[in-house]
Amino acid sequence: MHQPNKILTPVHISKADAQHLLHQMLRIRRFEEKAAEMYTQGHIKGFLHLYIGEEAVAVGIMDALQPEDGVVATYREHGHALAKGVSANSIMAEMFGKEEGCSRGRGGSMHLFDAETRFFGGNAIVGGHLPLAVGLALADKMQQKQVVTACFFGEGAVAEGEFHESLNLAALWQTPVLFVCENNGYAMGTALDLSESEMDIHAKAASYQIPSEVVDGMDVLAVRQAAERAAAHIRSGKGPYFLECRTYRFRAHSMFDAELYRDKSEVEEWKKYGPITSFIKRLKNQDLISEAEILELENQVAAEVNESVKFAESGTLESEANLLRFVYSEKKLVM
Amino acid sequence: MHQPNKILTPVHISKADAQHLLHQMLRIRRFEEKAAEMYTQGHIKGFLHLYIGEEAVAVGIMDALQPEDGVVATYREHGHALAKGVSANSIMAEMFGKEEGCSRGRGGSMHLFDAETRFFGGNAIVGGHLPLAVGLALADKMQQKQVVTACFFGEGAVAEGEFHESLNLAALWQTPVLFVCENNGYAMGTALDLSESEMDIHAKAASYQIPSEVVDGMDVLAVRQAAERAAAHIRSGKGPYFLECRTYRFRAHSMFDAELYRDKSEVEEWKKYGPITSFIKRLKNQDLISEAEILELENQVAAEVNESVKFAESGTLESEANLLRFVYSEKKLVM
Amino acid sequence: MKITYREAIRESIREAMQEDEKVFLMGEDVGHYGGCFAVSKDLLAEFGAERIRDTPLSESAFVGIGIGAAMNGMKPIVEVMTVNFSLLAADQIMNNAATILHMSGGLFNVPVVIRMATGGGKQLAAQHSHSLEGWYAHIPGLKVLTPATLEDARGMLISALKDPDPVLIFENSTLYNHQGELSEDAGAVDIFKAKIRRQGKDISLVTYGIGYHKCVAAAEILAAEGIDAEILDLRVLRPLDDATILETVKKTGRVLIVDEGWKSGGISAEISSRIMEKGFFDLDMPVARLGGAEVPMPYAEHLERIAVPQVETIVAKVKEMI
Amino acid sequence: MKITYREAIRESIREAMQEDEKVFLMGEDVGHYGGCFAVSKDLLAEFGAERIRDTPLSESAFVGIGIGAAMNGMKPIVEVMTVNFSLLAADQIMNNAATILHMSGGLFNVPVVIRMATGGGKQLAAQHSHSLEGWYAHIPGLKVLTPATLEDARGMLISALKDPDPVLIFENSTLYNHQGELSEDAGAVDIFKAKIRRQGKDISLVTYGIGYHKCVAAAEILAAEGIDAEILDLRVLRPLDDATILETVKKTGRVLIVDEGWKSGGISAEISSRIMEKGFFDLDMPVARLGGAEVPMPYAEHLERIAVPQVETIVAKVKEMI
Ligand SMILES: Cc1ncc(C[n+]2csc(CCOP(=O)(O)OP(=O)(O)O)c2C)c(N)n1
Ligand SMILES: Cc1ncc(C[n+]2csc(CCOP(=O)(O)OP(=O)(O)O)c2C)c(N)n1
Ligand SMILES: [Mg+2]
Ligand SMILES: [Mg+2]
Repeated sequence: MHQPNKILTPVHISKADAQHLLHQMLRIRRFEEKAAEMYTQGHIKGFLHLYIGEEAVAVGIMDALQPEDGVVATYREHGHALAKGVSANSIMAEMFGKEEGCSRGRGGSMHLFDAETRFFGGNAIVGGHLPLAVGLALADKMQQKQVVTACFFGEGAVAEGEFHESLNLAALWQTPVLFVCENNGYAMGTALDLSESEMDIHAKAASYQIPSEVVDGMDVLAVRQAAERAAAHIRSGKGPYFLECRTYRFRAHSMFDAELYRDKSEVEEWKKYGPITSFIKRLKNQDLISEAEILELENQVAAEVNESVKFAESGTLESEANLLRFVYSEKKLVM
Repeated sequence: MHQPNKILTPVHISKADAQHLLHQMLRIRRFEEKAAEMYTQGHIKGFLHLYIGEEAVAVGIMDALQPEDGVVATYREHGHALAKGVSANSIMAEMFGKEEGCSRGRGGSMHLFDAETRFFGGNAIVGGHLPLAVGLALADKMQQKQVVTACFFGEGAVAEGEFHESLNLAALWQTPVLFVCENNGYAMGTALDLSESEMDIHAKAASYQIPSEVVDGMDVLAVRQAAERAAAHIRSGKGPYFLECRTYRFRAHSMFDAELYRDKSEVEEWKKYGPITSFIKRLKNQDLISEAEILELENQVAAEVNESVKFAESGTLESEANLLRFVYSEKKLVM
Repeated sequence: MKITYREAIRESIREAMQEDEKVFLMGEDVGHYGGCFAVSKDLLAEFGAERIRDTPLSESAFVGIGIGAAMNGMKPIVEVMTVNFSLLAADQIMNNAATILHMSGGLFNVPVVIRMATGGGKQLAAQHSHSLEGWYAHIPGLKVLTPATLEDARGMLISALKDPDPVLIFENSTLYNHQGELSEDAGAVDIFKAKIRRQGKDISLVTYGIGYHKCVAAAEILAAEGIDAEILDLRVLRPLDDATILETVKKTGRVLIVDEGWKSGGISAEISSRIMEKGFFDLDMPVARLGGAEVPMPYAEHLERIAVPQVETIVAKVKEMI
Repeated sequence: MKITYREAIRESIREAMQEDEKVFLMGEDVGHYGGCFAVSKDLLAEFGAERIRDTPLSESAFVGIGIGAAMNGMKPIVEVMTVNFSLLAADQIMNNAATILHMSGGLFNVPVVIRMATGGGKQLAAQHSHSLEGWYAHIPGLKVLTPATLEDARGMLISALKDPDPVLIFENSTLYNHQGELSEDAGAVDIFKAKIRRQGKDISLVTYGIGYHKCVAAAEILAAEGIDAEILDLRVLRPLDDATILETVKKTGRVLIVDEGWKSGGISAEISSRIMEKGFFDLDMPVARLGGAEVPMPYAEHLERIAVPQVETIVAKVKEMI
C-alpha cells in the first residue's frame, strides 16, 4: 500500500488560481457531505459512493481540460461531474430521483450524465466504460477534432479484461484518451496486493506502449501539471496517455460497508494529509490564503450546496405513465 | 513480423532422442496432411485448422512434460493431442464424426478431449481456455500435486481480456501453469502489427511478474530446452512461466481461407526453414540420421496414419436416439 | 432455529467446507470485506484465504477458473456479486461450463456452482438490478436454481455441490434479510421439482424467488375476499418441472405467472407455452403473465416499484381473471 | 440483378459508406482477410483501413468502442464474427448499448449497428453454431433483426443505420450463398413489421431467418398434398409485431412456430405466449413449436442435422396438426 506524501512543497501559482482550485475541491467535499446526510435521512437511495479524500484528482485533471473535452467516469463520480461543470442542482436532484436531475432520475448517483458539458456518464460496471472512452475518442479522431476524452477508473478496474483490451486498442489506434487511474489502494475491501500480481500500475501502461506517470493524487497541483503534460501529448496527436494518481478514500466504499478490511488508524493517518488539508497548509505557508478567505469560500460553497438540496426537494417526480420512456429514442436521428 | 532463423546450430543429443523428436514431428505432419486429404474428400467437415509448420512447438513442449501433466489447447490442436499421447485413431475417428472418436464425434477437429492423457480439450473460443488452464492448475495446487498445466494459444489471443485476467491470476495465486504462446504472426488474416500496440509478446509477461522467454519455435530443441527450464521453475512451486514460441503457419488459417493477407513468397521463404526440414538438415550434418532411417520413420508414420483412416472409416455413427446425451451427466459424482 | 436467508446460505457453505476439503468459495470480496451481501462474513477467519478466496475484478477469469478447477477434482463455489456482472463471464458460462461435457463426449463433467445476487428493489438502477435467471435458463447444460425459502437457500446449495454438472443459483438480494424458522437438521433438497406451497382451487400463481413472497401476500389478501389461490414455487428454472406445473393447471384451470424478469422472452413465456402445448384443454381461460416492465431499471423509487409486479398488481390481475 | 445474400449486405455497406462518411465498419478480419464470411471483401481497398477497420481479438472492447463512437457522432457497423463470440461482449451489449439512453434520461442515444453470423448447419460444433437472436431479443433497449431475404439483407442494414438506437442484425451463416434477384433500387425496408410471405388458409408457419427457407420448402411439399400453409416471416424479433402475428392466427387458427434456437425460452416461447394472451379464442388447436434440440451443437453431421428443425420435420409436424 502506498503512503501519504508528508512533505509540503512550495506552491508557485497565483492567488486567484490557488483559490479557484481550493474552491473546486471544497465544492466537491461539501456537496458529498451533504449527500451523505441526505442519504442518512432517506432522500437519496441505492448506492452512494463518496469521493471524499480524492478530490484533488478530479479537480486537477479537469483544470487541464477544455469544455469540449469529454469525460467518462465510474459510479464514484460526483466530484468529476461537479468539476466538469455539471450543476450541483441537477446532480442533487438526480440523486433525489427527480425529473430535474441530470439524468431525469433514471440514473441516480451512479449514472450522472450531461450532454452540454460532455459528461458521458458514470458507469457502474467496473471497467465497462474504458471501451466507451476509446470509442468516444476514436469518434473525435475520425472527425478530426482536437479533443481529449478523459477516462477515470479505480485501480480495481485494472484486473478486468476490458482494461487490457481498451489500452491496447487506444494505443494501437492512437486515440486521444487520457486514462486516469485513481489508485486508492482498495477495490471495495480488496487491497491492491490481493488483486494485482504487479502492483506498480502505471508501469503496466508500458506493456501497451502508452506513456505514463505516477502522480501524487493528494496534490492537486501535481495532478494538474501531469494532466497538462498528458493533454498536450494527446492533443499533439501522439495517442493516449496514462496517469496513475495515488490517493485514498476516507469514507467507506459505499454507504453499506463495515470497513472490516482496513484499520481505522490507516484512515486517520491519511486524513492528516488529505488533499484539502494539505493544500490549505501550503497556501497558508505562502500567504496565498487567509482564514477569512477560506470562510468566504466555505460560505459560497455552502450556499451552492444548500441551494442544490432545495432544488432537489422542490423537483418533480416523473409521472408513472412515463415509465417506458427512454428505452428507445423518441425522435429519429437527423440523417 | 519475425523472420525465420537460418542458422543451423549443432545438435547435442543422442541418436535415439533425435529420432524420437523427428518421429513425433513427422507423425503430426503426415497425420494432418492426411486429414486435409480427408477433408477434401468430404470425410471431415466443419473447420479444420492445420498445425503444419508449427510442429516443433507441441513436440518440444510435450517432451518436457510428464504423463500426469495437463494440457489445454486451441482449435489448432491435432499436434498437441498426438504429442500428448492421444491416439491417431481416436483423433481421426473424431473428425469423421464417429462414436469411436476421442470426443465420441461430438467435438470434431476443434474439440479433441482425452481424460487418460489429461488432454483437457481443444477450445474454439480464442482466449477462452486460459482461465480453464489457471483453474486446472489451481486444483492441482490445492490438492498438493506437483504437476504442470500447459496452455497453448496463438498470439491473437493476447489481445483478449481473458488473457490479461488469466495471467494476472496465475501469477497472483502462483498456479503451476506453463503459458505457451504460439506466435505465428497472424490471427486469421490479421498480422500482429494490426493487433498489438506492443508487439514483443513475451515482454508482456513481465507486467504480470511472470518470468518469460522468447524461443525459436521452429527449433524443436530450443523449445524443449526452454520448456524444461519452465517446467522445473513451475514444479519448484514458483508459479507460472511464459514462453513465446515464434513460428509460422504454412497452410491457410483453416480450409476456408483465400490467404489474401500475405504473400506466397513469405510462405515459401518460411517453408525453407521449416521445423522438420531444418531439424533433418542438422541431424544429417552430424550423422545422427540417414536417409534410410528417415524412410523407416516415414513408413512407421504412414502406417499409423493409414491405420487411423481405416479405424475412422470403420467406426460407427452414434444412434440418433442418443442426440441428447452428454448434456447432463449420466452418473452422479461419487461424493 | 431462527435464521435469515443470508445465514442459511452461510451455514450451508460452512458445513460443505467442513465436510469436504475440495469445496472452496471464490469471488470478489468474499473474504476480507465479508461478502458484498455479507453472506460469507467470518468465513475467512475460519477457513483461511486459500479456501475463502478473494478475487480481483476479473469475472471471466474467475468463473473460468472455477470451471477448470471443477474439471480437475475440486468443487468450487463461485460467487458473482451481482447478476449484471455475470455478463462479463457469459462466455465462460455458455461456451465452457454448459458445453464441455458435451464437446468431450461425456469425458469431463463440470461440477461448479455459481451463485449470484439477482433482482431489483434497491434502487441500484440499470446496471445492477436485473433478473436474468430466466434468461440463463435458456441454456442447455446448465441447471438454474432460484431458492425462495430458507430451506431451499440452504438445501439447494448442498444439492448443487453434489451435482456433477454446472449449477447456477440465483439469490434475490432482497431476500437476504428474510428471517424465519429452519430446522437444525435441514439438509439437501430436491433440485428437480417444483413445489405447490399453497393449496387453492380458484387460480394457480406460478412463480419463484421473490415473486413467491409477493404471491403469498397477494393470496392472503385474495383469501380475505374469498378467492382461493394455489401457489406453485418453480424453484428450478432449468430443467422445468412440467408435471407439477400441469398438475396445478389441471386443478384450477386458471394460471397467472409472476416473474420479475423482463416479460418478453422471460421464463414466464416458456411456462405459458408449455401449458399451451400440454395443458391447453385444461385451461378455463388463457394463461396470463405478470413480468417486469420492458425497461432497463430506473433509479427513482416510484418508477422502480412499478417496473416489477407488486402485491397489489398481482391481486388486481387475479381479480380481473376471476 | 442476380446477387447473393452476402453481396446484398456488402453493397449495402458500400453504399452507406459512400453516402455518409460517419459510417465505418469494424471487426475481426473485416479488412485484410476480406471478412470471415467474405461479406466485406474488397471494401478495404475502396475505403481504406480507417473505415474498414480490422480489430484485434477483443470483442468486448471493439463492441464498446462502437458504442462510444456512436455516442459521439459516428455510425459504426460492428461485425462480430460468430454469435458465440458475442458472449464476450455481452456486458457491453446489455449493460451499455441497451441501457445508456435510459440511464442518461434520454440524453445519449446509441446508434450502433452490430452484425453477427448466427446458426448451425456447418458442423462447427458447440462453440460456433448457436442461434442466440431470440435470446438477445429479451433485452429492452435493443432492436433485433433477422433478415431472411436478399431484400431484407440489404434494406435492414440501411434502416438500422438510420435508427437512433442500437440494432443487432443476425445473419444466418448458411444464407450467405443464397442467390436471387434483387432490384437495383432496393433500399431501406421497414424494421418494425413482420411479413406474411406466403398466403395460406390451413395453418400458419411462424418463422424467421433460415427457418423461413425451410418453411417455404415444407409449404411446397404440403401444397402438393393439398395443405395450404401460410408463412409469416417475423423479420424483427424485438419489438415483435403482434398485429401481424395475430392476423395470421385469426386467419388459420393453427400455428406452428419454427426456430433453430434452443426451444426452451426461445423466441418461439414468447410468440406462443403472446398468442395465448391475445389470440387464444382464435385458435383451433394449441400453438406448436419446433425448436432446436436442447443440446450444445454436436459436431457429427447426422446429429447436427436432427438438432434443428428440417424441412421433413416441419412437414411431419404440420401433418400431425391437420
Ligand atoms: C464488473 C463489476 N464487478 C464488480 C462490481 C462491484 N464493485 C463495485 S465498485 C467495486 C470496487 C472497485 O474498485 P476500484 O476500481 O478500485 O474503484 P474505487 O471504488 O476504489 O474507486 C466493485 C467490486 C462492479 N460494479 N462491476
Ligand atoms: C473469441 C473468438 N473470436 C474470434 C474467433 C474466430 N477466430 C478463430 S481463430 C482466430 C485467429 C486466432 O489467431 P491466433 O490466436 O494467433 O491463433 P492461430 O490461429 O494463429 O493459431 C479467430 C479470429 C474465435 N474463435 N473466438
Ligand atoms: Mg480503488
Ligand atoms: Mg496466430
